[in-house]
Amino acid sequence: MATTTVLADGLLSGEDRAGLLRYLLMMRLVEERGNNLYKQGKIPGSFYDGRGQEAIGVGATWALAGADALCSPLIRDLGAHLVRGTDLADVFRHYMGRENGLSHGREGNVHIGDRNLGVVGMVSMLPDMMVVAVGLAMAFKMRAEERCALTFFGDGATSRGDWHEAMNWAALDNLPVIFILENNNLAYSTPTSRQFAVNPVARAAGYGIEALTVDGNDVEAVFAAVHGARQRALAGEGPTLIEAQTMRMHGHGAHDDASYVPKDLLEHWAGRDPIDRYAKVAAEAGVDVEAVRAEVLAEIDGAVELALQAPMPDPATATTGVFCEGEPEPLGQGPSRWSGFASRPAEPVSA
Amino acid sequence: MATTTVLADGLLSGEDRAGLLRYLLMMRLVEERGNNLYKQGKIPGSFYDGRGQEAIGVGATWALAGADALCSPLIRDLGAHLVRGTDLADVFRHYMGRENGLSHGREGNVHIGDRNLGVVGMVSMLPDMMVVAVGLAMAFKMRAEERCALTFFGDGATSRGDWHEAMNWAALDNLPVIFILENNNLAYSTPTSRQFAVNPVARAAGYGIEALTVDGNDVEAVFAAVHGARQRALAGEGPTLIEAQTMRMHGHGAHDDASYVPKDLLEHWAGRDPIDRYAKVAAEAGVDVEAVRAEVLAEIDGAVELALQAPMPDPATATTGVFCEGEPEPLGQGPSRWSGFASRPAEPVSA
Amino acid sequence: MATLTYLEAISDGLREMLRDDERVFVMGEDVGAFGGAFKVTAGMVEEFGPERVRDTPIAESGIVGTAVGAAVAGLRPVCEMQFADFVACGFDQIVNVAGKMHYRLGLAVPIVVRLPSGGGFGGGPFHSQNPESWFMQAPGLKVVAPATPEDAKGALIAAIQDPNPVIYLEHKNLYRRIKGEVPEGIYETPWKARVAREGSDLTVVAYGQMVHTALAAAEQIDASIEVVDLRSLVPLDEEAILASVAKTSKALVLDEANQTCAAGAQVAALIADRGFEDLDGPVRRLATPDVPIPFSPPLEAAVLPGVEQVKEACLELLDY
Amino acid sequence: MATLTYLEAISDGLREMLRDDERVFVMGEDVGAFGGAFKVTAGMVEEFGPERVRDTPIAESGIVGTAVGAAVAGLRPVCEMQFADFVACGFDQIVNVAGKMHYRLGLAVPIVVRLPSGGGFGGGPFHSQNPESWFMQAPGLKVVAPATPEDAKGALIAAIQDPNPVIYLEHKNLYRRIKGEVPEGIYETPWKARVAREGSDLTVVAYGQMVHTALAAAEQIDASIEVVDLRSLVPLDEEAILASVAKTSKALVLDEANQTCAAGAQVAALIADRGFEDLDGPVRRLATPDVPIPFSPPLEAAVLPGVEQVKEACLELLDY
Ligand SMILES: Cc1ncc(C[n+]2csc(CCOP(=O)(O)OP(=O)(O)O)c2C)c(N)n1
Ligand SMILES: Cc1ncc(C[n+]2csc(CCOP(=O)(O)OP(=O)(O)O)c2C)c(N)n1
Ligand SMILES: [Mg+2]
Ligand SMILES: [Mg+2]
Repeated sequence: MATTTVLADGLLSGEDRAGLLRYLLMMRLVEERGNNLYKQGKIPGSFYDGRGQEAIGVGATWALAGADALCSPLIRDLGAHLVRGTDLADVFRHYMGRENGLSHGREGNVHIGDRNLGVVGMVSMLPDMMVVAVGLAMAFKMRAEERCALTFFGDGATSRGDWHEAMNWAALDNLPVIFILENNNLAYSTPTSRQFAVNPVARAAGYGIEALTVDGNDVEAVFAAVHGARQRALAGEGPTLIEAQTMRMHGHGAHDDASYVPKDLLEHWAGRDPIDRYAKVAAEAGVDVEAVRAEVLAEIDGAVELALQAPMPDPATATTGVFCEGEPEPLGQGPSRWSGFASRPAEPVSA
Repeated sequence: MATTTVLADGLLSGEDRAGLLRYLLMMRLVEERGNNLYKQGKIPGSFYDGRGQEAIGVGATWALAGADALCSPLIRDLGAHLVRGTDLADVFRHYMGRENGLSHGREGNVHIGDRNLGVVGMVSMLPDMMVVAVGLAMAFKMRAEERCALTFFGDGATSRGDWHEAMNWAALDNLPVIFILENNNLAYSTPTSRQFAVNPVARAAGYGIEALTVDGNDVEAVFAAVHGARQRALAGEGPTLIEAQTMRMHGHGAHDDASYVPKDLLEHWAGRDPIDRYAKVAAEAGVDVEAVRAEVLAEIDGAVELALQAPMPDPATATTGVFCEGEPEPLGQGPSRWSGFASRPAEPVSA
Repeated sequence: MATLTYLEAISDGLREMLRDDERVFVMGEDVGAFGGAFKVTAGMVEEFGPERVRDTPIAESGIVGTAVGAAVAGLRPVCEMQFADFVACGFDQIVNVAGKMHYRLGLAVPIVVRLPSGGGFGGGPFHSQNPESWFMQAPGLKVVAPATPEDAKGALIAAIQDPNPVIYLEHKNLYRRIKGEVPEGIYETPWKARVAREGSDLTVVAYGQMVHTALAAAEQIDASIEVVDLRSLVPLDEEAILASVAKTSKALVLDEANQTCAAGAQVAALIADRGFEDLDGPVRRLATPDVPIPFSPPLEAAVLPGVEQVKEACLELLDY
Repeated sequence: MATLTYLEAISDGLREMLRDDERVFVMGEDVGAFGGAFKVTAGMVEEFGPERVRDTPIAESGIVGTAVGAAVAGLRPVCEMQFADFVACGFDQIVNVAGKMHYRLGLAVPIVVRLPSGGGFGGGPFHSQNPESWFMQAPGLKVVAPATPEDAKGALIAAIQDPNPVIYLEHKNLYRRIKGEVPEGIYETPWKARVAREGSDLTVVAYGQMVHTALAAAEQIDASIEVVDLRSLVPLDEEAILASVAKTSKALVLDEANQTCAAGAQVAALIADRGFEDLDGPVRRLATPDVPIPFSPPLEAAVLPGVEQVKEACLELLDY
């Protein structure tokens, strides 16, 4: 399918490019380390990664201001959490089921969400969080706040009823919400040819939603598309659906050898690896790629160290916190990464 | 919106026209009688009618062969049950909660469905039965049977997730199912402007579904559209979505004075009453309209007589039949009304 | 104190909260200009405007899911299901998203889902259900089922002010049938049972419409019957139930819901465990048998527990 | 008789029925070439083809609803939910469409919905649930929860041959952990409880994984413990439960599900009513407290009933 290339030229500074590369590498390297820890039995349950899809979570989140809500990054979107500033040691403690600041061991794998950074963690039921993101956008609009909500979902998730209820609702109320369709050609073992007869992007106009398709392995293209969608959202022009075309390069989870995936498809996409591609761009922009990689690896080593020393959660806490007692803690805010925000920093918006 | 006029010319005989008029009148007159009986307290619960929408259920069902499944006529579609041959006395016994052959008093108002005539009665949850109709079509295709399933839903029902799951599934498996969108401008008190930003018909292509819009108050246009959709279905060309544009001329139910409906809108549609319009067509085709009306009224008088004499259900039966014991009774078949079927009568299809 | 119907009391509580707290808003099908299928929100769009009294598409999952999002953003949504029966269409968002969010991530979800529930007026299989126990079984949800106008208002206010998702059952057959004194202003009904009638020979545990059935039956029995109105199902006031049984040593538990795994099963199991030593007879239950609610009046009357059946069950237990 | 794992026994039963009855087909997410998330349908698409082993979109309501339609058309669909937890997304089609159709219209709905359920392996809040009581509470559904390979095969065959909608719970933590002798060919496990262990001092009522927990505990107690394996939850074998309690006069009821309104509440309430005169002690219950199932192993272990807790509860009740 034809992809629209939204040029990021002029939008991104050298620091932006260094930052984008840093988080692309961080996601890749954290997940590689996670896979090893899982194989060593240090991570219980299951392990999921987003290899090959790093540019989507990273590029999209880079375009958000701190007051915008992420609801929710899914299992291919660790990069969104990292760009948002989620503590690396907490990520590993969470993976390992140790006591941690994200879920205290109540959640696992990529079911991460730091509410203090304006992130609402995912639920497994796909794509339930899309509807919740629409609700956040509804609240932002009701309070006339300059913020939007962004949600991710896969090609497979588009088949469920909640996808439709969210699309129709967002269009009807013309809400500031950004829908990111991560089309990675697969839903577990199911190819998109067994998921839909026509790519769901073609339905957007039928709801009254602006849509575009971008190269999901081009972090700057993803950034630019989300940047544009955010401007539309804040200008009161309503929701945007962005299809990011990509490929799931690993199995559905660590347990899945993905032998059902055609080799040539994987080869085709291996040649379009988002990190290799961006390393070139960043290098040309003067970024010392190897230095960044070394720095990130050192951070990861330190984080894993801390995680391995962390205690397991106290069993006595297993039954606490089902209900909220007292005043709810508000959803917090994240950093505004894009250099373009420097001019207008994200102040806490009136709530 | 522009409506496609599918010409029925050449398809319909004089008997077809007499029959169409007969059932249009029957639905109108049965519901008028029902409303009176309800006001007299002879019908418990609530009462719903499809005044102004008679052409849709009647015209659509006229185009079906006896082996095709109706799943399901909704509360505006009594005409579909009547064309299918549902016993008039049973309809009134059912309305009145008397012992009857349709539901034995377990169901009420237009929650009718005679399984022996190939009709699956509706549930209230909208549009659940659309998904069930897709399942019937899936079975027909799996068994390579020459039959299709037809389902009705309103403009409001298109907002629910099940609408989407049914549309996507039918398109993906290219199933012999016909979707009738009854756009009567209202969902209870809610105008379509609060239901969707874009008419759902515009989404059909995004699923890979053929769609057309017809004048829902023109019984022959509805017949012709469904006839065409049925030919596509049996030819293996998959599902069709037909929007029938019409107007709900009464309140949502007998309890609702519909004061929220703009007067001029009602006046506009009053001038396009499907029965007045078709009475002219039929008269020109040589049908003695008044004779038909008198005949139908006599049938209704007789049916109401029988119903008023019928006993209430035996309370001892209230707890029986929750589970099926023994072999399930198969879904039956209805008559093939359209004269064009005379050449190839509907034999029981291999099951 | 004004005398209001159960329905007017619900409206009054909702209106008070809309006036008092700008974070509160109500949404559902036809709740705006039409005032809702039962007129609970009549006049509200005129007073508070369409932003705070929102007509929605027919999308129960959308209603609950967007409410969760709005609540996480700091608002206090009150969702109306047009009939309790349709909550099955929004079930997943309630049990999987709303109910688990605080435990998993520390995010509170202060939403109220109003369920016009129950039978007794020829509503048939899809307009008569009592789905409370589905939500009692799912962790993280509070569940209330007031029986009187005073509690209907106070429990709704308590539900809206609670930081957790609350399933609020309002019985359709009490809407206009039951009147009572209702305090002015804002007050909260405690999440506790109340003794609706003092007695010493037998305890009848009930909630919602069944409280009135129990009281009517008690009037016709010449023995001292205590009627405990649970009011809140989650949290369940176990001490109040056990205290009454300790006093009477006999218990009859009522449900209008289908009997298997109903709220009454939980109450009876509680009494059989922690109240065992106080019992002088079996823990009896009366509930709707496991059938869909039939439409025809004689059939419906045959399945819903009525005053006569409650009386019989009480007399039998008193003779035990 | 071959020795099969619980999982192999389920596959075996499904394969037998696919061979025996051309009306039978299976559908679900990834059940085709991939063989299902747990490999229950491995090899089946090769033997029966994609028409009878159907990969579906991610659409649980679509899976159940189309199954209802296919069943009404005369087929015998077997639906796989990838995890039991996702059944909440198809809930409405099960309780409102499938469960009520025969009572309302005389149309049978012979579908089976397979639910890989339960915890114990770090699945977390969305991959560990035991949703059986939601379906027990909804009229018109049968519910089975086999504990052994022999019953897993026989109950699945019985479910497929039954003319009603059946919710079939297969416990993920038994899949590969439990092996046993399984008869060849087609046979039906009766919709009745079975005495898994004979005893005279105390009855433990359990189903699914908890049967094995109960048996392990019983081995470590020097008293005569009877373990009743319910196998079927709807219909519930009330006579078998009461007969065992009549023999032992003491009862402990186990659930892996969250405790409120769980299957065990229904069983305990039954014993407290019809078994009251046989009781020499309170009807005790052990279940998962009302919390989502946490991911971290020590937390999960703290909430799921284990052998130790069952032992303690038995000993306490024996001393009563
Ligand atoms: C409602 C629901 N049904 C089933 C599942 C089980 N499941 C987990 S991931 C997955 C595939 C999702 O595919 P897609 O949406 O394309 O996301 P991807 O894994 O490709 O990123 C499935 C079926 C689920 N999470 N939610
Ligand atoms: C899932 C669901 N939610 C709510 C209702 C309550 N309800 C009954 S009819 C109706 C309006 C339906 O509008 P539409 O689909 O346009 O059909 P119409 O009545 O106009 O024929 C509503 C909201 C329902 N039946 N199902
Ligand atoms: Mg995918
Ligand atoms: Mg309508």
